[in-house]
Amino acid sequence: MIASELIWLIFLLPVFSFIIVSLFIRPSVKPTSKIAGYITITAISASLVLSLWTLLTVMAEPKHELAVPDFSWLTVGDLTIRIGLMIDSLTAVMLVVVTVVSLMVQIYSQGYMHGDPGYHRYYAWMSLFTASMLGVIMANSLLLIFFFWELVGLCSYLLIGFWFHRPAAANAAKKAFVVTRLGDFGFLAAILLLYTNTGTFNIPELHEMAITGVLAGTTLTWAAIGIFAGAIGKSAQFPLHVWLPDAMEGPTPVSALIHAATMVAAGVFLVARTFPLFVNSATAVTIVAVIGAFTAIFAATMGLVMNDMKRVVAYSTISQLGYMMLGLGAAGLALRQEGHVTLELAKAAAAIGIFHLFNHAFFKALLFLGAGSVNHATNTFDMRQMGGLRKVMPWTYATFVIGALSLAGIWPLSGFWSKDEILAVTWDTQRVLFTLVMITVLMTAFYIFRVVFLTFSGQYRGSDPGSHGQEHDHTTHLHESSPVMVAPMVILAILAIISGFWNITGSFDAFMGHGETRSFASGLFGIFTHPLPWIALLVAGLGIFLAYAIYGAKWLSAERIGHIFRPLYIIFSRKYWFDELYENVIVKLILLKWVFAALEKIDTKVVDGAVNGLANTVRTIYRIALLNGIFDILQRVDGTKIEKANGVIKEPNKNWWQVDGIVNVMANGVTASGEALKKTQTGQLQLYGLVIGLGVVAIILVLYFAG
Amino acid sequence: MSVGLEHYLILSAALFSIGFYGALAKKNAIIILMCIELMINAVNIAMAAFSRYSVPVLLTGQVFIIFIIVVAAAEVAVGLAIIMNIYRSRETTETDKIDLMKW
Amino acid sequence: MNLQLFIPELTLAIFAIAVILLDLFVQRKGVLAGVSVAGLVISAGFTLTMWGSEPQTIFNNMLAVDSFALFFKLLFTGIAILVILASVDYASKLTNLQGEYYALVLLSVLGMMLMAAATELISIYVALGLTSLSLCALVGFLKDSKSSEAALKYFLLSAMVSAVLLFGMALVFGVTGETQLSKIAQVIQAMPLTNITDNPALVLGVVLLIVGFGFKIAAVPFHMWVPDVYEGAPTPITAYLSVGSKAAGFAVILRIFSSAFGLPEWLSLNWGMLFAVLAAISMTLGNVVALPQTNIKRMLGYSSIAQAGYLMVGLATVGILPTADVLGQSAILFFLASYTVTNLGAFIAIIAISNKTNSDLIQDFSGMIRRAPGLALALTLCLVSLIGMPPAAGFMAKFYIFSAGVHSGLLWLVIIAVLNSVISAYYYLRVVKVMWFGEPTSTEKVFSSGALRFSLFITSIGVLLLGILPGLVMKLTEAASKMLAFLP
Amino acid sequence: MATDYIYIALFLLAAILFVVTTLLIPVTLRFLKIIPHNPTPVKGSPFECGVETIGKTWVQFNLRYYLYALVFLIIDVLVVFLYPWAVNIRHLGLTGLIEMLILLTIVTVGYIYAWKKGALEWK
Repeated sequence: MIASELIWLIFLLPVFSFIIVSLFIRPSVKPTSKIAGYITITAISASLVLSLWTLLTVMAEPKHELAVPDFSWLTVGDLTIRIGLMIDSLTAVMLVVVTVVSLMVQIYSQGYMHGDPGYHRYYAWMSLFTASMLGVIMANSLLLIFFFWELVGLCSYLLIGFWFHRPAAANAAKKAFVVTRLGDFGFLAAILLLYTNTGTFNIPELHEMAITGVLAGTTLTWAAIGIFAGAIGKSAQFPLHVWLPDAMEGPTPVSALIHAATMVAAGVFLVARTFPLFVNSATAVTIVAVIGAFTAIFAATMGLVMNDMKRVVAYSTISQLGYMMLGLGAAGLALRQEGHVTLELAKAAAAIGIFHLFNHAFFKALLFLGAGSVNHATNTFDMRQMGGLRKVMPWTYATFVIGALSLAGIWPLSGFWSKDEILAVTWDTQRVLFTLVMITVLMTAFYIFRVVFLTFSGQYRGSDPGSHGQEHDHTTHLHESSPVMVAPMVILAILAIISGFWNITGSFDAFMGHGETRSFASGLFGIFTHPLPWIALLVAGLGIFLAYAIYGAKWLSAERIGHIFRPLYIIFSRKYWFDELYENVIVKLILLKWVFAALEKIDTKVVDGAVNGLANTVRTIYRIALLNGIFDILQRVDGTKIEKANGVIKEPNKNWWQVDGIVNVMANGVTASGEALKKTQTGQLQLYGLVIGLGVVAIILVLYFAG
Repeated sequence: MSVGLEHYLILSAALFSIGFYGALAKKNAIIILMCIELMINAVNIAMAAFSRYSVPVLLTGQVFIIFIIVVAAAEVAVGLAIIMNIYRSRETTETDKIDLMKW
Repeated sequence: MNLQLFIPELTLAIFAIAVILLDLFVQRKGVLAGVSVAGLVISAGFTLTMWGSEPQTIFNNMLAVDSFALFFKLLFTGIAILVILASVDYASKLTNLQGEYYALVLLSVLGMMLMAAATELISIYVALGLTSLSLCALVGFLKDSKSSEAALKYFLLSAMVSAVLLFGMALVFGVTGETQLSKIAQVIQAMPLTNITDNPALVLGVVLLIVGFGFKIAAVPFHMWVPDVYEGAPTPITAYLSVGSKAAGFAVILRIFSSAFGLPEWLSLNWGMLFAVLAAISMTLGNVVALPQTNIKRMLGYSSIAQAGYLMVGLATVGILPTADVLGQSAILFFLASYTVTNLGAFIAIIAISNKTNSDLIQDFSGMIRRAPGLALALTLCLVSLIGMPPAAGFMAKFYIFSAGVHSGLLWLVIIAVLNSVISAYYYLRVVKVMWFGEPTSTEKVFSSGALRFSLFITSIGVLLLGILPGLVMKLTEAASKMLAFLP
Repeated sequence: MATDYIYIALFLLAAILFVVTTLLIPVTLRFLKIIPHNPTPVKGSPFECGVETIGKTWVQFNLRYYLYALVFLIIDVLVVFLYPWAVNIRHLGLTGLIEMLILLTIVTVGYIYAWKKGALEWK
């Protein structure tokens, strides 16, 4: 039995380490000392112990829930906001995942970040991130979750842009921040919607209402969709997936912790957390399932062709997150087919997706750390510059292969078990999606082993790696990484093997709330009484074999194949022209039309009508002003003027506008109209007076005709 | 027919509008200042008339007017100072030439 | 009538005169700042002693001494102290005019205090005059061409608007025959009116009042002066304008509209909706035009227009909710408090930086995180708070005022507001990006005086405190807003 | 009532007639050749208007005048308050006197200030 104060401590310890490192260590100690790392590691390992303790306690509980006394944070008129923790099986599992991976990454970083000028800053942000991630997991009210949700986004912004002297990093940071904020907007809207309809932010209460049908119909659907929008942003699902690959500009441990194991999984967690809201709306669940499945295959295709080791893993992350979403959605559909939805069942339905999250966290973090370790030796992520590293870095090779096998879903590694469950439930509910993800299984096995063979087998193709590093300025020669980096990888590898066993006996499902248990042996082998696992294994094996045939044994030449599938290859490698699409087409078509129309209207109706009779000078000024405005828009829209438009920032400025995707559409549109309106501020005192006068007249007219 | 409240109000409204127009149409800062004074005095007329017609026994309106006059005087003082200032730095008081800051 | 209720104002007046006289006879001008800060602290102390006592009125019902007024008096004295601390470096440049500078600041604070306390049209007008005249003088204080141009614009426009305001007052007085806000309320509620078109004179008067104070709070379409004046004025004064006169304007609006025009329904609903529309326009225009700005003072000018828009959401709520429900008022007060600390902090950081770089262009803030980590960090915090991101004060303020809006059924407005705060993230973050990721224009560090760093520290603490423990201040604001129900 | 306006109308009429006739007389005389017509520059020049103006007719006033105007204005406004106070000084009694003294001190401070700052010097 664990005391509630200790549970609070889980979240508070990283906060303390953040405060200590940022306020006291960073100004005083010079970046070569490792003190900051030790502080952070101690704090996080302490909270890891506490989280394990919590997990055990929760397991012991009959209803797998822990009541933690909450307290009122502030009272606004009739609304009281209470801060409290929600400790159930979901939280407990996530706690363990986050603290374990975070601890591993922190230890690894001791080696990886050593000697970096921003060493202390790195650990400060890392602690802050861990703290806020734990906050997201443990919060019991949507508002609080949003609070930490934003903090998590902020940390990821700061950590992606950690090497801000690289414009690419700076822009990736910006892009990630803004794109995810688009999703967050939906999330916030959903929160407000729920609050206006129910008057509460408290999640358990919302669950009750959703299940009992107090909250239903379009409101529920829209709320669910809004929440899912937030999840899409954070978990880089289909329309908003553009930021995650660029986010790889950050330090590799950051990618491992934030953009593989925890933060991107927060989207999945959010959906799981609010799952009772989803299951009661067919639309919502279907959307989740479809988006998930589509993202899975969509990202996998792009993963096939990337030459940057880290980006392949990044795309595989997106695709795996798609799996989790699919798992959730399909489980929800299955639940709906059975009918009779209870709160326990609804919560338990999330088990499948969460189980995959649980396993994925370990092997994906492992893969990233492996990539980092390779980069540490070769100073590059470009796989065309690698090869033959198996002999040089055996540990990295072994662990990486384990991770790859687990990702490919090979029996009996962890990836196999969770993926199998997802496939099974999809098979029961949605055959179309099932075929999609089956294809994805093939691609997954192929691209990850393409990485393995390109990197570790054959001959070393890289130039003399003594040149200046991509991430590290100190020169290196090919070598196995230091033990401090290898140890975490080994631990993660072990986890990647065994973490799947938890549910062999069905105890994970049982722990999540519902499911019958079976004996270990029957679970381990009895699974092959169904045809599905066979198919899955065969497909995965085929993928690995193809990879071996092409990149390992070179029976087939990659060039020839690439030639045969040239169109596909181009499409994939250009990422379906998504960024270009976002940038040009939408801007040109939509923007041009409406901004133009709007400005015309202003010019003719308001200005002429009002200014007539009064001082002519004013009118001409205003006219010129608006014409300039429209002119600006024309130039801006075909991009010829963007640099000048904000000569604000000298060098980075250009890049700030190349944040592509939806951002550009909005930003350009708004700035364009801003430029236009700006011109109405002519500095002519009397125009200002005139506007006041017109304002009065307008108000009176409105009052009389509308009021 | 007798001269009633509305006559005063019409007068004050007319003066007010004239002042406002002048304030917007004239270019010389000092003339604009005068126009503003005109607006304020139009208000004074209205005040006096209201006070006389709606609360004959009290002097509220008149007292109000006294304060308005005082504040207006102070306003003129500050205004003239500022205009002198800008004349010193720009050698002009034409408001349409005073647009260093815009956009 | 007992004068000791008037002591805070008296203290300020005496100290202002004392500063002027000292300036004539003392050679070491550094003393003056100390004296004026002392005066402000003393009067704030007197104000504190009155907190929690029964609401009373002095000068036969011309001024009210209730916790609403006291709240604002504390706010204003706090603002002035910070502004003076921030001006110390700045004022030392203008050697022989420091006395006037500090005296004018004190006088304008006095005016604002009176504005917050006034419950009667005449005193409101006089207080307004005092405030805006001393502010005009301060805006034109540098005497260079930019500053004096700003002063001219501010002066002529505010004079124009004050004439309009007077006309409105005249109309209201004419229709009701009263200048007491409470009496006006009684008369209006006694009138057999059901519709806005029944008494055009009254409605016109109300509209003109809205114009007059809309100018003070920089609401579109009475906002055009803001960017120019903000750009031209001495930076401490810009900071002062952006928080002080805005807060004062809202104080008077709240006082007038929730006591004099709070009822009947047909009136309050209409001005409520009017404010709602103005709010939507203001926040949109402010945010959109702020995007392409290159001068940070100008950008903050537009952003303050946008913030006025958010604040007016609260005013709309005040109009729509029943008078007993003071959610809107309290939300506005809280927003004002947090906006004050945030914006002051931002401006103080800017003062510190541009004292060194002699430039307000955003591009010259490039790489500040390496030249002045403390300043850049504080400025980042303030900008984050302006965006309205947790854990800064801005988030709670926006959340509070938006929830008030939702509570009064203005969902459309709140949605517009949220969209706007998404837009606003761009231009605020642009500055952050330049400071953190830009290449520094020069390598030399930026140092600032102790007074500046102290005031910056205070504001940053305030931002965090209001963001993390808003409950403390919200109690005050609710207590203060309850007073608006009390009519002398 | 209307009769009052008739008087006004009559006055108006008379005034207009006067102006028109005075304008017409010389014209008619010229028309009847009663007065000769041989203009000379001397005749053309402004009649009985002192010396002819030299330089621009539009003279700008010296800025200093404005300065005096300011000081005068401020102190002059005092009267607005002094007068009503003086009218019923008895009724206002001691407090009124004190308040007026406060006002006077403030104005005096302003005067001293202007003096010390040399606003009254003609520099």
